[in-house]
Formats: sequence, structure tokens, C-alpha cells
Amino acid sequence: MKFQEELKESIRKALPELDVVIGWCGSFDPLHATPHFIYGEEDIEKLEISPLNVHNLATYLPGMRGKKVGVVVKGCDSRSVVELLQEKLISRDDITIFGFPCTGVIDQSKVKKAIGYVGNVQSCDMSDESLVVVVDDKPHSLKLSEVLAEKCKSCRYPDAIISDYFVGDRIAKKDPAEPNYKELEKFEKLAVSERFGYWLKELDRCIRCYACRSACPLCVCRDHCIAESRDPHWLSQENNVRDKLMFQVIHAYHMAGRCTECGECQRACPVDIPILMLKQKMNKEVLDIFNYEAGVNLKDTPPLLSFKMEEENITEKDW
Amino acid sequence: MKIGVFVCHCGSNIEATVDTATVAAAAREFPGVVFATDTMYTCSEPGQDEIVDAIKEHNLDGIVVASCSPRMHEQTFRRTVERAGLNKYLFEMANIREHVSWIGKDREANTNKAVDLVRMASEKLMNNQPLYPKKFTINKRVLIIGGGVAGIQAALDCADGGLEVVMVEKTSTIGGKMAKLDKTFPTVDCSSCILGPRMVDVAQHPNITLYAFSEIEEINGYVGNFEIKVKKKATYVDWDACTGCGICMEKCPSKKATDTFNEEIDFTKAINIPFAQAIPKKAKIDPEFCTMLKKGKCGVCAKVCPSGCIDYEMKDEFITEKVGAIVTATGFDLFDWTVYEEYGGGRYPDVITSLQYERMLSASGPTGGHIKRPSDGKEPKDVVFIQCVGSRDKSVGRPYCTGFCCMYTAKQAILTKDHLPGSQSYVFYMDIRAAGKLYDEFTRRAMEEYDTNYIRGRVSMIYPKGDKLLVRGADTLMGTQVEVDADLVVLAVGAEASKGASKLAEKLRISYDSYGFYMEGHPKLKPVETNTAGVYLAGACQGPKDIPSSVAQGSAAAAKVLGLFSKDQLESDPQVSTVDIKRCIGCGKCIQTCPFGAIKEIDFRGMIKANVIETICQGCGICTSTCPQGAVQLQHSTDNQILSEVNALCQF
Amino acid sequence: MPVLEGKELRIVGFLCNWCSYGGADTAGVGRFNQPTDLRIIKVPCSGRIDPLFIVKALMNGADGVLVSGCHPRDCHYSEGNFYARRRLEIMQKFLPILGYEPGRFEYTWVSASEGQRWQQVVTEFTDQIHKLGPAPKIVGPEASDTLSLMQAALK
Amino acid sequence: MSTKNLYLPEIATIQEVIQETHNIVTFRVTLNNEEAMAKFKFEPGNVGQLSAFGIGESTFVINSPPTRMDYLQFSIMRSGEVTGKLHSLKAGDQIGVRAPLGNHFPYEDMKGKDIVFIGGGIGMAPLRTLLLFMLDNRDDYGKITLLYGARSPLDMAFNYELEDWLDRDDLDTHLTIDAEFDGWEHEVGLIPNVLLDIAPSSENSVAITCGPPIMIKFTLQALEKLGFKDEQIVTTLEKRMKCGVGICGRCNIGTSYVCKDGPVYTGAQLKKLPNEL
Amino acid sequence: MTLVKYLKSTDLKSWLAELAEKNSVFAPRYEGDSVIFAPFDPEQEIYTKSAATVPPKKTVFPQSEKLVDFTYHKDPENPGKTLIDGKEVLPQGTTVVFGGRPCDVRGFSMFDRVYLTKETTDIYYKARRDNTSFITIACEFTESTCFCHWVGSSPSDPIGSDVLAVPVKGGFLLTAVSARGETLLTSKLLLEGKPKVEEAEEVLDKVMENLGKAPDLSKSPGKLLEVFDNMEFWEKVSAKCISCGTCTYLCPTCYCFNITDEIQGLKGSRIRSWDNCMSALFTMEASGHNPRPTKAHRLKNRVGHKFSYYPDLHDGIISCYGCGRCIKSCPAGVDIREIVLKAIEFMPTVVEE
Repeated sequence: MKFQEELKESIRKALPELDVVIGWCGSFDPLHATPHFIYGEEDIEKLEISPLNVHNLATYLPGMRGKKVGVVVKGCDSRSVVELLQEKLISRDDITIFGFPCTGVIDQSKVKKAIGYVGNVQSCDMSDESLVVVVDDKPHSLKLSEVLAEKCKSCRYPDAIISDYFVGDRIAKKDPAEPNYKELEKFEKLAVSERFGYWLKELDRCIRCYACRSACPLCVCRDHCIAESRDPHWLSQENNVRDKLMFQVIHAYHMAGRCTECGECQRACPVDIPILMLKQKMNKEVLDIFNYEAGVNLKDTPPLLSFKMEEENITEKDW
Repeated sequence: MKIGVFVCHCGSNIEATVDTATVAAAAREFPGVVFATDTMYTCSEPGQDEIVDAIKEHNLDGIVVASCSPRMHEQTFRRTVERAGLNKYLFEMANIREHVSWIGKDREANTNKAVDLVRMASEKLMNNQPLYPKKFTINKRVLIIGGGVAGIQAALDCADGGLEVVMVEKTSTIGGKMAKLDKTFPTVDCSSCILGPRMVDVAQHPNITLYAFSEIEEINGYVGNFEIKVKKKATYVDWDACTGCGICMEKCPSKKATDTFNEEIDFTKAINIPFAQAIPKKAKIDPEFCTMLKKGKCGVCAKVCPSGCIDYEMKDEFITEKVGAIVTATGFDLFDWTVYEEYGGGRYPDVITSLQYERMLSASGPTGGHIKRPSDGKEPKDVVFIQCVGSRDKSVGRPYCTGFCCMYTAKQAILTKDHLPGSQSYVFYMDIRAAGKLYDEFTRRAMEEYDTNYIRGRVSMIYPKGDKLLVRGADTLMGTQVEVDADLVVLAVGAEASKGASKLAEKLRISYDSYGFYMEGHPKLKPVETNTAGVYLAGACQGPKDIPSSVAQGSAAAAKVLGLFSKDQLESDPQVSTVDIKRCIGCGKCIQTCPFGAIKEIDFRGMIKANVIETICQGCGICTSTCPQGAVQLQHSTDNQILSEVNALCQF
Repeated sequence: MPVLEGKELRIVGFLCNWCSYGGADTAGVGRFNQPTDLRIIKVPCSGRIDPLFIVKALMNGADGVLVSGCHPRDCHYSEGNFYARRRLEIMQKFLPILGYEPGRFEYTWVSASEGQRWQQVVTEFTDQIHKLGPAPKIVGPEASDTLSLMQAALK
Repeated sequence: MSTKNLYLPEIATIQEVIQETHNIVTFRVTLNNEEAMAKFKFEPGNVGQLSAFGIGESTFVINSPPTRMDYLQFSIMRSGEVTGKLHSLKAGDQIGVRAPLGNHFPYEDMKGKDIVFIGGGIGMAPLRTLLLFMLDNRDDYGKITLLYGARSPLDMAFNYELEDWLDRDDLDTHLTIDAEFDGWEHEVGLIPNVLLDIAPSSENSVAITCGPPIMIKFTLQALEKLGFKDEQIVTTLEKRMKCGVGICGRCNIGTSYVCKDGPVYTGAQLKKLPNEL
Repeated sequence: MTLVKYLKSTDLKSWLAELAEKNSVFAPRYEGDSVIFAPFDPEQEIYTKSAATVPPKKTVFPQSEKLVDFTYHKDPENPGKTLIDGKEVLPQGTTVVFGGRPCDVRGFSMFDRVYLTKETTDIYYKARRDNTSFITIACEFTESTCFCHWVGSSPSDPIGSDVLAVPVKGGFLLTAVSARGETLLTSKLLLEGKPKVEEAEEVLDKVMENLGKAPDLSKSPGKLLEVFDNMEFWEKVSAKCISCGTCTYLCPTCYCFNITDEIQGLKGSRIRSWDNCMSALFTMEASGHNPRPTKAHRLKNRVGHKFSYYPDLHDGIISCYGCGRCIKSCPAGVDIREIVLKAIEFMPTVVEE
């Protein structure tokens, strides 16, 4: 990426004042990136900006309270930072934000689907339009647009909304202006029993690792999540799909009006359960009822933590 | 836990449609239940003794009574279990009367439902914990907000009872609406003759501190220990030095200042004392009209003031007062009648409000007690009174009856005749509401002795006709249309909550209705209490009231305060939220949503945690449903308690 | 004791202590006949109701959930029902995606004096749930346990 | 290989409940299966898992000695959900017992030596079993000194036998509390300080100490000052445990599983373990 | 003479259907975008190309299982008297797991040393272990996350398996590697395997070649203890860990569990469920004290357990078989190989006095 060197330069400048800067670097194969913690000069060179940088690094911030942390953010990640700041879960003074114009990240599941087997990736060359992945000596050419994460296709915030350093040229806001809930709307049209059955079938393979929650930048209960507590005792440890689904509802509700749809829950799920849809549904309703979008404005209050005496968009049942 | 279950027949009230013996038998199968029986009247003395005996005999440590609503007898049974040595929170009720036996006749379904409710109660009970109230000391000072007749009464009763009283009045004199009145019904005695001495008592009472021309800025704390921030608005006159001599007012060249005390029927000076009997009798400058303050020129008052107390640089001052209880007596204001286009919408000078008329009748008023038409200063001959302006009128959003207008209109009609023997009064009314001692007799006097023409009907239109006003209305008794050529029209304008009442309510954390009137604790049984402990109501702030009712409430509120302060320590209700410090992650969401400001951030070994101030917490539980990790739990309604009820209902 | 087979469905009510529970009492005192399906859980304030209780009830086998609190502005705690309104509304709009029909859960406001209104609310809501029929139930540990039951029911 | 079910508790009945302090109760229990009770064997220091069925299990040391088998005694300090439930139980109620588990005090190695017991708070419970065992085999041991401390007299458990211990000639008992208290006739001061005052000889001695971590830390320092070597010190460790048989994986310190290889460790053994208490 | 058979891919389902008559059969298949072991369903395609997303651990060690069912019995004469009975809930029936990989299946040998020792026998584990057979597919491809050869295993390691299936053209060469395995290879659908032996060997040789050279991990037990107290080291290597449980739940050798009770009314169960040493709750004591309070402590224990403590207790055997799932599925890209190598290379900085 053109501005990668510029970014490194900014980090080099800011690093002496910081305990650590979090960015990304290459991982176990050329098709993967991993979060990269930069403690000193020697770590800067490894930093790489690429469409493989799926991880929302804001997730690390609440756990690093008290430290001076630099964080590199994509546009969508910056919304998590805004939301965290808004909820005072991190302090603005402690964090330094590095932003860049993001053109989207790659959805590994889509790559897997397109190529079939990606166990042994030898190389991955990326251009603005396409990528060529070599697996077991066989090159596969893919259009970037085919493997772009769903959230990126309708991205409205490609540039970090908040940053101390911004490298590269800002991308003007792309259309559409409204979030894209086409898939969700399609699902909502299914019969109730189909919807009910769908979730049971999908959640059946959940292994209750709670990566969805651990990867969520706004799941700040961390060690005290009610998924595993007995006081309050919301969920049993029994092997049943009911509790697995209940947890997803708990997560979605706790995220209501706070979720920025970064999609980390679904990306982190080791068994690819499409749980983002539940959060999207919540967000869609939040937008409808409260005309509110999380993580956009530092001064906002999440709608469920506030109220109006007269709610314009709530029509109560007339008995 | 060893639970005892008592299923009450309530005579035949329950037994007629619920098989209580079956309910008791079913309860014996529930976890934890070691004893279950049905009893005739559980709340009776033998019934209660049975509970006490069973607790002792079966070593019970939890009791379920299935009977009437807990709103009826929860307190009763809590005392019963306490008598037997159990903590009173190790008790639950199942409401099988109001919610079961009285609302359906199907005995099978009712019995089945009663069993469910008992199961729910006993499952919850298994999650109950003994709770203990905390004791705390109280500051035996009381704040009275508003210096009208209700506030004055409350203040004097409290002060005479030995309490230190702080009174805050937003205008520059106490006395309120009553001070503006000429005479009072039904005795037609002079208003200021009754009120005046009471006002003086306030000023002179050693236990009363008066802050006039002041407002409540902030209220913190809780019953027994409130901390009040009072804003003393700048008067530009050093009140410690001002003697109230009135020379400044006399000499002030700015003569067009708004005279709120006289309901704007005349103007006053930019520096003024509202009226001769004002308490405190101190001058204040209205900066809107003072040329010195506006343009930096003039300075006449400073020059003439014999005690040199004018201070153009004066700023608002903030004072903190600590009190243990608060009486709000903020009174009422008049409805903005100009929304009535049919009455001219305020365009006709000779259509005035009853309160303006009151000032006109008053010997100390701007007309010196002479009735004069505002338009030309002539004495009117035909005076029309229109009732229910902004009362009992849904079309203007005021469906309620102000209650005292019928009476003062009768009084004003009588006074009109007294002042102008040749005059004729007409009263357009909807109904005469004269329920009070000597009230009905009084209205009859107005009609019979004073020849007031009472016309039952609404006025549909007023329009000018020469120098008169043509008042057209219906006489619904005669079924005819009536027209009166009036010299003066007096509108009996309804009362509404005083301006700023809702803002103050939010500071006090008390509820108010959609008209801004404060909500009492219970419409019958707690007329002067609010739902916030330590905050009481007196007078028209709770709803329109006449003088005797307001005074009665002032005394009632004072009695409540004296009662509260009769103890040296208060006990807090232990059904409050507590924070599990281990689970709390310090996100502050509970702090943000608590309506009472009862949760504060604390530092716990370097970590931010939430902490509930038990005495402020009112036990609503909003924090509990807000906390995502369940670290804040409302005692006696914890997540686990409610979940156990849900499970008891859904999983069997 | 389970619900009366064929006669009743399982309806859970969450009522605030100050208004709606009192309203239900008033209905009782007035001997206003009501269907017997509903079981009431008393909470101090509608603001205490975590909307997840509603989901928990439905997933545990309730066929309908009814929440009632004080009318807006009449909250005993001044703000509880304002928070509740937002939270309950969002959950009501959310539930259909899980496969619960709209109408399985309703919330409303009933004051302590509105016994008649309470009777009407209970009657209408019970009727509404009976029209919807039993809610889908999750049985057994595996999804297939429930899914095969659902399929059998369709046949 | 054994075919015994490691996780199936024996059902036992609480014969007696003693309220020791505001947050400690003692249960005296017998196994319902009379044969199992008759055959029940354990060593001083062994622990057991008590079940409150429906809530869960928690680990407690058997604090009655194997020489007195009328009942098994456990003392339970209220700290979490299981202990909370156990505290609500009464005589006649039933619980589950999985015992004996873990290792035990090396009392064979202590024969012929002087013994110093230093217990703080609920830490007295594991010492009690060994103390009573030694008193029941008094001739096997030299001088026995007991130092038992608690925050205040109200926090002192086993009140019903302290008088007897104080009266005995063959036991040198010292009781201490943290701060002055009306009517308290014994020592006042923190355990490590009182220990230094008593100054038991380290020669041919073993010190056995148990109590809260902070007390242990300073007691070990005091013992070092008194000349006790690591091998002469024995203590017990606490960890969150579930299976109690070294499988479930949470109570290990490096290679040592506290539930199976502990809870009793000598100072020397502790020094060899990685630092993860 | 070892029993070898040839199975045509086209006969796979029929063969599994035969096995399913007497056993419950698990086979890998796509569920959504991931491959998991599910009860054999002839309607669904079986996935055999590479390792499944989730290993077949649950077939012997379920994610959650009942240990004891207990009931409070009330004395009808005296409701105050309640008796408790607890009954063990032992698994029944036999299971055949098709399509695990050597690393998946060998994982159970790691369990055996802990669950089935001289003093302690976990009868629940034993009941499943004794009644579950594994038809394991040797790996024809290697993945970038594979490192079985680092830890003493290989793509055709037969330990723990009953039948080893090597992919050959058009099907699999099935070799019985246990007596139980031989009884599985009696179907008429299976053809003589000898002609395919050579081809199979070539496949396996090629895989080994692809894997490359393995580093020497023999020093890991000692080196990991050496860096035990170096919290800076552990904080750095654990920095990107998000403390979820993916690595442990997907690990074929992770065997830790939790025991919890659930009760409804008078009946309840004691449940054993997978637990996760990356969670703070794993070691959290009731008092609030936690011996492993940070993710650095916890990751240290996870790596330490596999590469130091376990080998120290069990003849130097590393309790990791290099399946690489913890690397591949880690949402944050934590790579256990990297940590172990760093620990081995680690040279403490000598502070000069």
C-alpha cells in the first residue's frame, strides 16, 4: 500500500511517547494477517497494511486501560473506538489513533468457498482489483470484489472518523448512505417456523467457546460475562441448543444501540455461525426507532441508556 | 431452606373458587417446602399464631402465604414472621384472591393457577436473603420551597415545633397569590389582614432563615441528609443595609418596569418594592429596565439611598444549606387565557383576569381600590364574569376543574356591588361548585342579596361595540341566546402548575402529572408525601386548592416533617441495589441511568467501581436491568429471584 | 402442575408493583372476570424488567409474555417506564427474527385505578395468544430434537 | 484399574451443625451407607468434596482425626454459592461426600520430634485433625506447641475445645487476636509476632502452619528467623478445584496438582514449584 | 499379516450405512462453512479432503455430559424429611468415527494417561473410549498450520486409531491397526487392498517430504520453566490473545473440564463440560483470588502444560499433536509454534552488577 511507509513514519514519531502501538503484520501463511504489537523501533518494519487486516484492534483497548496505546484503525474499527470513548471505557488521553483510507478487507470464508481448499497457501499477490492465491502450486485468480467482506461492500465510513494521524488520501463517503440490510430483509420474509428452525440448526454446532464475545470490541464485561456466571444464573452449562441461542440473544441485546457492525463476532466464530445477522437486526430496529447509529458521534448516548418523554417513533399497541 | 406454606380460604372469598386443600397438598411436593396447610383466615390473630407456631415447631426459615394481594397484607405477615424470629424478607406472598379467586369461577383452572403462584413464590423464596436496614442520623432542618400561604404555614408550624427552617422564595417577597387578594371568601375578610401578621412572623421567627428572590439550583443527598444549593439572584441592593424606606423607588426615573405583583395592570419603577407590606421589605432593581445597568447612565438611586446600599456590580450568589426534609409549596400560576380567540385573545384592554381585578379591588393596589376600566379609567356599570377559562376545557388541554373560581367570582361580584352600588354583574357559568363550609350560602348571597345575574352557559364571543364590549353567550337553562353590553369583562382563569414546577420536580426527583402538578404518594392515604422519601407537598403545587386547604396541607406537611424528625436516626429500606464489587467492571452504565443519582463511582484498589448509596437508592432496579454483567443486583428482586420465578412458571 | 391441557396456554406477566399490579388488584376487587392463563410476576418497576427475561420465558416454554407498567410520566420512580419503553420496544421488534410471531410479547401501561382496562388487556392478550396457538418450543439438547418435532407437527 | 465412579458422591447425613463464628459452620456427618462408613479410612490432612446437590461441590479438609470415627467433621467458611447453600442446611439434611482426596500430613516423619502448630482463622481446621491425631497418639511425639490466632474472639472457631487444650499439660497452647478486645485474657498481636515471642526451638522440630496467604508469608519469615529450615516446615495450599483427582486441570502449579499431590507441602517442596500461588 | 482393504469412494456411504446398523457413526460434513463431525446421514456429503474444523473429540469427551442424576425424594408422611439419591449416568452403545485425522485421534492417547491411570479411572471416559472405534484418514496434503512431525507424530500416525485409511486413486486403502479395526473391515463392499499398498506408501512419502524439517523441541520442558517468571516475555507473546476458548475447544488433546450442577424442582444433574484455561474463571477462587489473573499467566499455563508439565509427568511426551487448529482458527492469529520456539531460543538478559 502506498501509504504504508508514511504510516510507519508516523508510528516512529509517536512511539517514544507510547507503551505500544497495535497494527497488523503477516501471519502463518500469505493469506493471513495477525495483530502486531509494536513495542520498539525494531518492530515497526514488520507492519503491513493490506486487505487481510480483518482484525478490529479496538478490541484490545479496554483491556489496556492505564497504558499509553497507539492503535491503527480502519474506518469501521474507528467507530468502535468512538463508541468506547463515548461510553468512557477508554480514555482519549491514553490512546493515539492512526487512521488510513481503507478499501475493504477480505472475507476468508469467501476465499475458501471460491478456491475450495486453502490449507497450503504459498503466495498471495494483491492488487487494487484482484488477488492471485497460489495453493499447492496452483494459482487462483480472484476478483477482489468477489471476496470482499460483506460489510465492506456497503461501507459508509472508509476513513477513520477519529484519528490523531491520518495517512493517505481520504476516500469520499461512498453510497449507499443507508446501511444495507438486504440479506436480513430477505431472511425476515421467511416463515416464522423457518426462522426458528434456522437458528436452531445454525447454533447446534456452537462449541460455546465465546470467541464471538471475546472478539467483540464492545463486550466489556470480559471475565464477568453472565454466560458463565451462576449469580445471576442466566444460562446452564447443559449441552442444549436453547442456551446457545439464548446467549446470542443476550449478546445482541447487550449490543443494542452500541454495536458498530464490525463483524468480529462472526469472523471470530470458529464454526462460522452467521450471528452478525442478529446484531444487524437489532441495529436496523435501533435506526428505525431511535434514528441512531452507534460509534459515529463522540457526544451521543446509547439509546437504551437514555429516553425521551415523547418517543416519536414508538407506537404502542392500542388496547 | 425449610419453607412453610399457608393457603388462606379468606372465608369463602378464596375457598369458593379455589380448592385450597389441594393447593396445600401440591405445595408439599415443592422443593424446600416442609410444611403446608390451608387456613380459614390467615391474617386473623389465630391465623398469624398458626404461622408463628409452625415456624417454631418445624424449624421453618421461610414462609409463603397464599392469600390476598401483597399490597393488602404483606406488611402484616412480615411482622408475623418477624415476631417468630425470622427476618421479614424470608417471606413471600402468592396473590390467589385478587388475581385468582375473584376473577374467574372455573375451580379447576383457579386451583391449578393458585398452585403455580405458590410454586413461583416458594421458588423465589429459596433465593431470598435476610435483609437488614441500615441506620443513619438525620439533619433536623427543613427546607420550604415557596413562600405562599401553604409554605408560610408549614414554615411556622415547623419552626414553632423547634425545627430550623430554611425558606426559599423565588420572588422578592413572600405572601404568594394570597398577598395579591383583596378579600377572601366566604367571610369577605381582608386578605392582607390575615396573611400580613403571618408573613411578619416568618421574618421574625428565630428558627427561620428566609432567602427571598432566590431559587433552588441543585438538590443532592437523600432523606435526612439533603444538600441544597440555593441561588440568591442579584438584587443590586445590599439587603443587609436596605431599610425599605422607598426613596429610591420614589426617585427612580425609569417608570415603565413590569409590575408582576400588580398583575401588570400598571407599571412600576426599575427599582421597586413590590408592595407596602412586602416581607422582606427590600428594594431590588429590575435590570431589564434600569438605565444604569443597561446603559451605564443614571445612578439616581445610588445617589438618593440614605444607607448607600445600591450595588450595580452585584452578582448571583450561591449558598449551600443542609437539611433533612423538604416541603415544596410552589403554588400555581394562571393559565395563559389568550389562547381564547373568542375572548379577544388579549386584544381588548377591558377583558381582564380575575387576579387583575383582585388588584384593582385592593385598597393597596394601583388604583387604590377603585374599579376603573383599563381602557379609559371610567367606572364600569355592567361587569361580566366568565367562569371556567382554562378549566374543564379539553379543547385547551385543561380538563380539570380549578375548584375555587366559582367562589372567588361570587366574592368579586359581591365586592363589585359594594364598590359600585349602581353596577350590575353577570356571571356566565357551567356549574356552581360550592362544596365547602358556608360556600353554597355565599354564592346564594351573591345571587339573591347582590342581584348578580347568573347565566348558565358559555360565552361564544366578545367583540367591541362602541366603547363597550358585546358579550354573546348562551343561556342553556332558558335555551336562549344572551347578549350583554359590558363595560368590563373579568375572566375566571384556571390555575396550572407554577412555571418551572417540572424542572424543580426533576431536581427533587419527584413525579408530576401531565399538567405539571406534583404527584402525591397516594391519592387517599399519602396526600402530602411524595414517592421520594423526605420530600413533602403543601398547597396548590399538588393541584389547585383554596386557602383553607392549602393551609391545612401546610400544617400536614409540617406534621409529617416533625414526625420524621421525632427519631434521631432513620432506617433505610434494605430493598436497594448492591454492587458485587468482584463483578463490577466500572463501565458506569448504572450511574448514567439511575434516576436518583444513588450510584457513585468509587476507587477500589485502583479500579473504578460503582457504589450504591443505600439511603438514596429507592429500589427501582433500573440499574440491575442495565448492568450487562449483573453486577448490580436489586435486593429482593435480583436476577436470580426473577429467573427462578420465570423458570417456575415455564419449566413445569 | 402443567397448564390445563387444551384449555390454557402459558402466559407470563411482568407487572410493576405500583401501577399495574395494583390495577390487576383493582380488577380483582371489582370481580372483573378474566381468562385464567396469565401468571403474574411482580417487579418493583417496569424499568427493572430486563427484556431478556421475556426471551428467557419464551425460550423456556411460555406462549406469550405481557408486560405492564405505570403510564409514561406516572412512574413511581419517575423515569423507569421511559427506559422500559425503549428497551421493551426494541425487544418486541427483535423477537420475530428468532421465529417468534409478532404479538407473542406485548407491553402496555395500566394504572392502579384502571381495573377495567386491565381486564380488557388480559382478555385481549389471552385471546391474541390463543389465536397464535402454542409458541414453538425448544426441546432436547440437539437442534434435531426440536426440528424433527416441528416436522412431525407439520405433517 | 479401578471401576469406582470418581464423581459419584456418597450420600451423607448431617448429624450436627455447630455455628462456629458468624461465617463459619461445622458439620458433623455420617455416610448413609453404614458399611461405607465403617470401612471409611483416611489420613490426617485428606480433604473431601462436599456436595450441595443442585448447587455444586466445594473442597474442605476433614478436620476430625482418623482416630475418632463417630463422624467426619468439616468446617465451612461462607464465601461463595456452594458454601452459602451449605450454610443454610440443618441437622438431618443430606449432602454428598467424596472423600478422602489428596495427600496427607507426613506424620510418620514427624515421630519423635517437637511439633509447632501455627494456625490462623479457618486455617486451624486442617491443623485440628493432625493435632487431635497426635494427642491421641501422644507418646509418639515430643513437645507440642499450638499457636492459634484469629482476628477477634468472635472469629475464633472450635471454642468448645479451646479450654480443654489450654488446660492440658501435654499441649502448650497460645491464643492470640489481632487487637484488644473486652474480656480477652490471652495474647494480643499478629501471629508472626507472637510466634517470635514464644520462640519455639527449631531443633528436632517441625512447624505446621496454615492460614491466609499474608499470614503464611510472614509466618514463614518468622520461622526462618527462628532457625527452621524449609524441610522442617509444612503447610497446606488452596486452589479452585473441581474433580479432586488430578484430571480437570485447574489446580496445578507446574506439574503438581494440588487436589491430588497436595494440599500438604513442605517448604522444600514449595520452593521447587514454579511461582504461581 | 495386517489386514488391508480397498474402499472405493463411491462405496463409502454404503459402507458407513452398514456400520451404522450396529453403531452410531460419525463422519465429517459441511455445516454452514465449517466441517464438523455429525451423525452419519446418507443424504449429506462426507468431507474427506482435509482435517475437519472441529476434531471428533466430542465423540469420546462430549462438550457437556451428565455425570450424576440426582433427585430429592420427599417423604409423603413428613415433607420435612428429604432423601437424596444420586445415580451415575453412563454412556451406552458403540460408536464408529470415520474421517478423523491421525493428530485428532492420537489426541485420545493424551487423555488416556490422565483419565485411565492405576489409581484413577474415569469410568465415563472409559465407557466411551472402550466403545468407540476410529477409522482415521491419513493426510494426503499438509497445511501451513500442520506441525505433527515437530511433536513426534506424522500424517499417518496410527496411534489411537483402529483403521487407517490412506487416500489412493478412486478411494482409500484401509489398514487395520488394532484388533477392533479388523472387525470393522469385514464388509463385502471392501475389496482386496494389497495391490494399492505401494501407491499408498508413495502418497505418504510425498506428504512427509512436503512437511520439511522439524525443529528440535526436546528442550522445551526445561526452557519453558526457565522463562516461567519472565512476565515480560509472556505478556508480549500473549498480547494479541483475546482470551476466548477457541484454541482449547478445538484442541484434540485439551482435556480440562468443569463440573456444575443444574436443578429444576426436585431433580437435577451434575454436568461435566469442557472448560477453558484461557478464561479467567478457570482458576478464580470463591474469595476472588486468582492465581492466573492475566492472559499472560493463562497462556503460559496452556503452553507450559503441553510442552513442559505434561512431558515432565509422562515420559517426555508433548501433549500436542500439531493439528494446528489453534493457529488456524485463532481469531487473533496466536501461533503456539512461535511461542515455543521463542521460549527455546530465549536467552535471559544478564544484568551486570
